[in-house]
Amino acid sequence: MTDRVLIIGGGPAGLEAANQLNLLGYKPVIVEKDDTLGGHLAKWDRLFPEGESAETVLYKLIKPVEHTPVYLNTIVEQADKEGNHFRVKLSGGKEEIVSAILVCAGFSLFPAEKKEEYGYGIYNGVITSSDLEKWFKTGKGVNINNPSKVGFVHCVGSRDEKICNRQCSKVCCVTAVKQACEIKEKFPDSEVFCFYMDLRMFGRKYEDLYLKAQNKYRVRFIRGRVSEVSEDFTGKVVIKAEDTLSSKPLKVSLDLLVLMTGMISNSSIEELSGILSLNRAEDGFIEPADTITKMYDSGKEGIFLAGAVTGPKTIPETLSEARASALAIHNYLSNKAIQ
Amino acid sequence: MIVEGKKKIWSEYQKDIPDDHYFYVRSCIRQNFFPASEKVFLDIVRDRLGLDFFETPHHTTCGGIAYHSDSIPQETLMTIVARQFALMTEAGYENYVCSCITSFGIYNEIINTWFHYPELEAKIRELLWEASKREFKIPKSVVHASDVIYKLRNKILENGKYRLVNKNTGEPLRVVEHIGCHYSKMFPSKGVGGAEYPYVLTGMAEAWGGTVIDYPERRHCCGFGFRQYLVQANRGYSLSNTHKKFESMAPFKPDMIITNCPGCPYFLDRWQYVIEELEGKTYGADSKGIPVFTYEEVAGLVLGYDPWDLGLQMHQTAVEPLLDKIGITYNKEDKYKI
Amino acid sequence: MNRFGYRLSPSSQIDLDVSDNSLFRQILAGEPGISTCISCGSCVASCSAGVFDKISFRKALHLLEAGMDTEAVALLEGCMMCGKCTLVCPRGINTRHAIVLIKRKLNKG
Amino acid sequence: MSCITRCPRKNGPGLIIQALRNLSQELGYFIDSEKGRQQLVLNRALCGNILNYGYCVYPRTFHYSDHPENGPVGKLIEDNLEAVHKRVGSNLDGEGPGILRKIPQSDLDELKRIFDVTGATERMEKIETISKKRAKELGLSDEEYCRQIFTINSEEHYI
Repeated sequence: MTDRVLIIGGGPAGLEAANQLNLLGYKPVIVEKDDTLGGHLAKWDRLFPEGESAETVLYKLIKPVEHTPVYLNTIVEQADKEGNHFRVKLSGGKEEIVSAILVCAGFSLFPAEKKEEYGYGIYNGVITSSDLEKWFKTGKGVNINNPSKVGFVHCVGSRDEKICNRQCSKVCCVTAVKQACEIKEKFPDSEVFCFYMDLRMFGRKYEDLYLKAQNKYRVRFIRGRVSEVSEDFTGKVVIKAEDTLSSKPLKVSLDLLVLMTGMISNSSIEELSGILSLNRAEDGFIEPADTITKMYDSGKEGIFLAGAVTGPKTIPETLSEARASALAIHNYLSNKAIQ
Repeated sequence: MIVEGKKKIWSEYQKDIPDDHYFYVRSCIRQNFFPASEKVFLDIVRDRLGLDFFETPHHTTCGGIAYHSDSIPQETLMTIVARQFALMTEAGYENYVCSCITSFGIYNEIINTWFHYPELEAKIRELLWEASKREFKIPKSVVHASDVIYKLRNKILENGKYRLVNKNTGEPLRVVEHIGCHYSKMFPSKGVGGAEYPYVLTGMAEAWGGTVIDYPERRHCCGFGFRQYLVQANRGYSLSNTHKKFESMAPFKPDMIITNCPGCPYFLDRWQYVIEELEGKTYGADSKGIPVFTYEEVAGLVLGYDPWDLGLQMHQTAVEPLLDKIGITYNKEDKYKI
Repeated sequence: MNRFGYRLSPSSQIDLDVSDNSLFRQILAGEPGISTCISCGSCVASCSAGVFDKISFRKALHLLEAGMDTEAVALLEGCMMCGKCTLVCPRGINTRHAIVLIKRKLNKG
Repeated sequence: MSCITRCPRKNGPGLIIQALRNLSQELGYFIDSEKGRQQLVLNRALCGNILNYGYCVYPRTFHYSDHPENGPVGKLIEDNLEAVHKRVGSNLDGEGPGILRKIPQSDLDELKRIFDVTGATERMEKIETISKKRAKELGLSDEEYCRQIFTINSEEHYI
């Protein structure tokens, strides 16, 4: 009975699970399809609600697993159950024999160009929240110089049946308010607008962030989904919405428009769920055995789940799920050892 | 503006437009206000390019304007359309091409409704049989006449005599393209280029040497709105929509407007006249108004037709400034010679 | 009416590029709390004059912020200054003070 | 129908409004609103054109006096209708296919039967009877009533 455990995905979920499995005496192996660990967290600058540095959080997750074997730029090609083990073929001709598999494939950001009417990739002043985060972090990617009017569009690729994602992605509202404050911090004279349908500030201290955005930073919240984006003669981005609270159509031209792209199922999950014959729901996320009491259980013996692969999550929730799955794997392997 | 972004979207909406053997039906409004456009269309496809476009004298209106003005119930509209399809089936055709955008929206809406509610289709078949003893097949493909000209745009260029280029400066003409709302807003996949950045007219304008302007109110309706125009009391709403578009496109100084719907060229043209009368305001580079064309008229100009054979004398906003810019030879006296 | 029998209808669209919300900013300076309004409607629900008059402090704030001062003030004419809205405001805004500022600004203006 | 492109729940707001308008005609409520009363002149113009000529819009019933926005060119066209259409290649009131051809009576009869079997005729008659009743209540002749509903706009939408 080997104590090697395969972890698919080197994001926050995979890293934390590996750390816990090490502490429980197992030998986790991380398989990551990109060339770096950390997933989206590695590309983020600051985290809500209190603006903690993403880099510090990433360091806290990577440091404990620096000796854990990791396959970068690698994906799972095949996995066959052989008795109590799995023979897993990895890209690049490698192979692993493991006694359990933990799927932490995470999520993909909604490709903003799919929402054609917002003109991402067509009008220069339109960027996404991840573009902005990267700019805050590295100053690279998009060029932002002293915008006087900035707009944030909530629910881009979420709660929208036109692009087949009816779900709410949970974290974009609070991220938009965070970024709105960061923009006002950096450009104090700018005027910032947030176009929302329902401001879902569900977590602790999120409401404080919202209140600060209102009275300290005077961010202007307009309740109305943006219907269309275009570009005027001077190159400014012109947006149309309805201020539903005064039931009047509204128009404003901005220097910068940030699209809060939502979370959709990871682009590689279709293939992976086929290889591991996981149960994939209509919205693309993996369906756990029981969404209340067994979020970690994939319903297939020896295969476990953690993180945003089963739906939008915040990082604290992802880390908790990673620990829960590590414990579930420990219980599973201990029972196996007794039999 | 990053054009690659648009190109990527255009590539996702590759609509299948049959090459030949079409059953052609006319548009009520265009026959009234742009008759020459329909004549030029058949002239190009039949006489110049030798394609098979059949027209039966027995076809009628599709009833679209009455339907959108709530004058006839949906079943009546569907049965009239079923009759049109029956005429096509009897003539042995499968490809249906209509000259009117409102009709194009009606045909797509009905076929899609029947797809979701087969029992409604069955009821309409009975009603048609009861009324006219006819049976019909749903066309294999329904396209709009502008799709056909779009597909032939390069052939037209090859036979072309003029291009949408300013003769003196050599600069491409600045073209505003206005797409009829019912072309792809209801069913994006039914329009070349989708609903947000339709390519059917842009493709023509660019192929013939022009450059297309993207202004904030590009996607806004021309204001026809059926009951908004037909009843005089409501026409203020229709006028205001066109006014909103012209105020938005004015800074871009367009040379011409190309349209593919029956109503838009009439309204974008006539409302300029009314805005000048009421507000004393004109648009266009030399504020003599921005001439508005149907796509067949523009195709005709490129091919070297005489402007007065194209029916340009039926426009209110003067077309001569545009003809001079391109360098098209015409003689003024013939304009209103009947 | 002109010979055509119809005229341009004014657009009801709020254009934030041109709308002048200086009155709103003056009231904001006097009562900063109004920036934290979350449009929950408690004030309107509890308003004593609410059932007899189309009064709405919530909507008035919105219209003020969009620069539509006359429509906004029209919604406050019926206010009897009883202060019940201040009692219920979940953001602790001194709504009555804001209404006083609005009315004072307008009588002087 | 620009609303259909944008609804994130795949609804058709324009179609809902159309259904409500049809319902208000079925139940007779249309007569109580300024825009609703206009249905009479719409029916007469459009259904008249369809049943008599086979077109939704027909040049001989499109009078410059009702459409001054057609401009001086429109007046010229109206005054020389046959000649202008001949010049641009129409087949105005002619036999066989072509622009504005005379649609054979047999086809018009079929349209009439379609109107009868699908409820359009019944709908037109309902609008006529209710409208005539209202005109009488207002003490207006049919012509005066039609002129009023065709031209009056209370502009309360303008705020």
